[in-house]
Amino acid sequence: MSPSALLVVERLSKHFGAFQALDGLSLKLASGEILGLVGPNGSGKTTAINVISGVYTADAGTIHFDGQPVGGLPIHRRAHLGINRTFQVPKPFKGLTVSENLEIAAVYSGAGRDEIGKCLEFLELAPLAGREAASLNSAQQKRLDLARALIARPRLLLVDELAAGLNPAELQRMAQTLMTIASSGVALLVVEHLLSFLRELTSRVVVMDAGREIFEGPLDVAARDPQVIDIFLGG
Amino acid sequence: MDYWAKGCGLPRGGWYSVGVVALFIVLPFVYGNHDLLFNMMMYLALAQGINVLFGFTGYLPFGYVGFFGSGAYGASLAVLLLHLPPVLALLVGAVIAVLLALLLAPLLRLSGAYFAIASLAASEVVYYIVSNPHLESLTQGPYGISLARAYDADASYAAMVVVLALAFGVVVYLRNSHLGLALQAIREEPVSAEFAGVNVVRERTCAWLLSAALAGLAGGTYAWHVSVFYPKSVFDLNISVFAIVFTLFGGVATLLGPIVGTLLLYGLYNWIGISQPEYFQLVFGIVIVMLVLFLPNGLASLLRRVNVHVP
Amino acid sequence: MIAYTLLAGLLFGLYFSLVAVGLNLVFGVMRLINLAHGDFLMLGAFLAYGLYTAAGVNPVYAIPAEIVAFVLAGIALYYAVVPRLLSSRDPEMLSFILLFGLSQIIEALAVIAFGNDQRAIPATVFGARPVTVFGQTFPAAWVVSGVVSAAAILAVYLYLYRSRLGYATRAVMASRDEAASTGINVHRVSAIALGVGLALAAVAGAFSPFMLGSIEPDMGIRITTVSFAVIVIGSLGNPLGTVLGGLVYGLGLMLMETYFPSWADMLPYVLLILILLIRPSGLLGQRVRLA
Amino acid sequence: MSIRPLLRFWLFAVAVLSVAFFGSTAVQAAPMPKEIRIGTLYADSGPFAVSSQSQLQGLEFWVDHVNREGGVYVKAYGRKLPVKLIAYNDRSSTTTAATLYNQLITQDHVNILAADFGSVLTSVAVPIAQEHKMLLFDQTGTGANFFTNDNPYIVLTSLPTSGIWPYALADFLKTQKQIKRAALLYATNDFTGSQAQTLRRRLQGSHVKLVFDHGVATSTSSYALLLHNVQAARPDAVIEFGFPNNDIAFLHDLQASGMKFNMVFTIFPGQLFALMEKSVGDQTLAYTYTYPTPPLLVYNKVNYGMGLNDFQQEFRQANGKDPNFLNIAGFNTGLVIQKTLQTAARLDQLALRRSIVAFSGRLHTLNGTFKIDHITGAQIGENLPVGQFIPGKHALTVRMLYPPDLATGKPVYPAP
Repeated sequence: MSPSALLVVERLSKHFGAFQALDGLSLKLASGEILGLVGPNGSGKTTAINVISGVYTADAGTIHFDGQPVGGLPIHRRAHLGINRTFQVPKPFKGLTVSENLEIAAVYSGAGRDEIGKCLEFLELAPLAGREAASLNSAQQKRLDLARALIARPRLLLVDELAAGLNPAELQRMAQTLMTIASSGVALLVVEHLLSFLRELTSRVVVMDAGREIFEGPLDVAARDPQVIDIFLGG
Repeated sequence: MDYWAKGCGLPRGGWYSVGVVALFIVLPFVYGNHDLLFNMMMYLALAQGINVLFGFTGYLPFGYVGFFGSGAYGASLAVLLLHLPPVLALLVGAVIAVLLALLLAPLLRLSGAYFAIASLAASEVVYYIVSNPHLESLTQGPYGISLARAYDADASYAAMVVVLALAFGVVVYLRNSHLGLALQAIREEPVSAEFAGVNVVRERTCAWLLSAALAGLAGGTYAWHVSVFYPKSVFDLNISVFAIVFTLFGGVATLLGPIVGTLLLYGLYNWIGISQPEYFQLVFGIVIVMLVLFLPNGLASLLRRVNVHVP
Repeated sequence: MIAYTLLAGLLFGLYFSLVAVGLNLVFGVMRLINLAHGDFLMLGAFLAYGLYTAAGVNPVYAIPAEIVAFVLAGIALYYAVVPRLLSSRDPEMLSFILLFGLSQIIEALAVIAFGNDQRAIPATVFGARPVTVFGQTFPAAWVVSGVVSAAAILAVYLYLYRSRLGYATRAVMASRDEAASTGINVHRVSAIALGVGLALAAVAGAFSPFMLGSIEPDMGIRITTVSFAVIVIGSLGNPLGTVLGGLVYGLGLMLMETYFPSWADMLPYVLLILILLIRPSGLLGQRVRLA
Repeated sequence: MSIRPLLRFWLFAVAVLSVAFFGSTAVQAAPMPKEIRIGTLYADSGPFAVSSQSQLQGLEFWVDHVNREGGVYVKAYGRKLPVKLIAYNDRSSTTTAATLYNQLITQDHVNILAADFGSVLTSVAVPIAQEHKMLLFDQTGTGANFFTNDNPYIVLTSLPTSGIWPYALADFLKTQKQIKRAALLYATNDFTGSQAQTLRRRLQGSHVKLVFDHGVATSTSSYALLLHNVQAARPDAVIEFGFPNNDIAFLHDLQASGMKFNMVFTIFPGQLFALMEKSVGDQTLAYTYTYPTPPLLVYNKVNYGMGLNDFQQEFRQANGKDPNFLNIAGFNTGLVIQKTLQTAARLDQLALRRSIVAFSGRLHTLNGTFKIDHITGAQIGENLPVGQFIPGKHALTVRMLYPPDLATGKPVYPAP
């Protein structure tokens, strides 16, 4: 195991009934690195995030985080260790205020008032701090979802379809935000449909199909790979 | 983090609790129907118990009366079989209720309405076990309990004042503590709460046990106060129903909501209840329907709409 | 003895399928648990009782009146509250509480209108002689109730699987949004389903004096819980699965009544909890509903 | 923070309002009463509604009756005072009942406290009355554990304690040589549980063998399967002890099943004949056995208050219907209260109790001989005989069978 790899995933499998969602997926990710995860619908991208973050337990395979096996830990224990995520459909605590949304995680990560303030500033939520989360629009809720994950001081952040539904200006700012996060040393695993968005973030992607990795390497090379083209067009 | 308000010795909402408790200490000297006061305190405590579970975690315990009844039986049997003094027996009642809650903790895996109905079923099961004629040597079966020797109207009244203070204390704590916030997070989005670092299973079980303990204490104290009762009267579904509606009416997840809901509705119950009781259930039903359709967050949400903070 | 118990269990099983099937239909279509289900059954019982005492109408002939009255009531109820509820933030919990309030209102009105006397329809309406089935002798009313229940379940099958309306209803059960997008009038289909659900409860109510004991205004919540147990045992949201649930429950109840009578009352509750915890999708179903 | 004073004011307002609300009902008792206040409860809904309302009707009838005659003579004041009845509705709930008993004592300051119908609703009154040192006129709460040596604040007026109800029944069974196998089916509550216990004990060692002995929940409303079990035990006599709803369901299911037993006994046809007749029909009741009570049973030795005929006539005039037993029970409570007030030198509650002890055993009303256990206050005078319904030309009549001094004929056994 290379000392630089923060996350090492090996031969992960997961099935739902007869459907094999993950079929021996392996990944490596280092601190500060951004890895894109792409593939057609149903190829297992979101399942991968769900298994790494602990929402589902894998049928087989191992997940090591910082050299420690985490595959059997419940979600909150992984969150304490520094694995966190956002959701495709954001899931803030709708009945609580924006700042209360962050206070919950802050207690476990040890983040103080000023850190919550900075985080709100960073994600352009500061003016909304006292508002009920339910009253936020969907772009704001996405940023709140990200803020909730950041205030837990993650070392690995799993980002699920963040770009969907954002306008070009918002996309631009969101890409900036993610790169700032990565530059502070956080490893990012980004599941994304919007390849132009992903291209701004990273050069390295893993292409999945039927729960398996079929390509790993720069995005531009992937775009020329016949197998990749085949699944995207044929699928 | 300044969860604890500055400038006074008590956390937010503390003064209101002290005020209500003081009221029930003073009222017996000016008003003679202590049973009415006692029942009002009992429902205030039960409403707060419902509030701890339903208000903070979103689990609606229709079978809440199961804990009340097991507290009543636990305390009574501690007096009758173990010959404990009543005050210790109340604690036994609470412990029995908590043990029952631990046994039923797997029900928390169910969501929403399933949990509500399953908890109702659980309380019925406890009722049928307690009242089964085959267990007469242990629980007196359907023949009911008589605590004539331990009967003490004033001491049991005082005990209920303490239970009420405890119930308020728990809610004030939850309103002002990280645990309370974490519970509300679980109610809103359990998965996000996990990612915020909350041990969802542990915290909601904690709320479940706290809530059960309050009901157990209230049930034990009720048993002591009436001293003669039948299984049906301490496992009466109406006890759950009253406490739930009082809480909903005032507004969940606040301290004042259930207090105001209980004072208004239970006051109404005794007012109509003495003259024209047949219409009370009707009024009750209409209140529930109107609440759901027009004011799902209770009276407290009216105040919140005009930007008043409700402790 | 065992043959008698099993046959009685079969008759009661069919009857409990009828008691619960309406609740399951409403759940399947609207994803809400009708907490007032048992109260509608109680109203159906009082309607049959009223028709019997006023005009000597045999409960079997009261069925058409029950169906008309309760289908209309169901449609009215649907349009009065459901669309508003479905658009709220937590429709499942809110509708549950609202229907609970409705159950309180119905019970209170029934007390005000009928008083609290327990009422019964004499079993002699079906002839004074008991009926012999496979060598076992049963009260005639049990056999009639069993036959009516079987016919009603068959009618539900024909409605769901052999009619255009039923096709649309099943589409709504599969997915409300997709059904709407294919041009099905979801509200109309749901309103009729609620009406049918209530009418089935009411028909069961007409026979409750013979199967469940005397009629009283506060019988509703108990029947709702038993019905819920039956549909959970069968399969939530699958109306025909109710038959399996009803038979399991009916047989279980009769066996308990025969061999452990003092514990029989807690059977539905124990079954309900066990099934919810161990096999939440019921004996037939697939759906998972854990938090 | 600026809203805090506002909320504190609000809470203060709630407190003031509640003090005002509760305080306003606090009325102090006048030192020299202009009337005798009698407080009681009734239930207009719930399981006890039917019986409770009948009992209240009887008590109200007595109140109207004495008030028409200028009130009740109160020895303590040496003159007649009008009677005011304060009756609250507890809807069969013990929790509500406790509050309301308390209301009667502490807010209405009643002179006389009478319980609601039956053991369940009376149970909560027992400790409350003792606590406030009020004598409880327990009308029909027959639970044995209410009557203890250390509580002088209770007296049972209109029924014997349930434990002694089956004395005559047990003795009757022992005289019937053809009855060798008996089945006992009872509802598990104080009232019928204690009767089952007594019957069991009294039949021990006799030629009557209990071949079936089973308790069912009081809420039982279907007896079909139980009857099947009973039949399997091949009894000569089937004794069913239950509340009215149990008896109705039992008789109803017995008829539907088409089973025949040589002897069937139930409690309530003898007390609530009109209700039972309406619910299960004459045909079902024919040849069954019961405890006949007034008006089915006529006590001729009446030395206080109206005789049965006068009562029936006046009651019919006043209420437009024939009285049932619980009407008589409520009325009888009134008579006992009347006699107490006439003989007690003071209105102090223990003085009331002493005067009751003094006339106990010498008061013969239409409900039989009023006699209490001097120590516990339990009723031991008004025994319950055994009778059988015999179809007459137009209606059922009751043939008294046991004890011999009341007997009007021989049983029809086996039932045809």
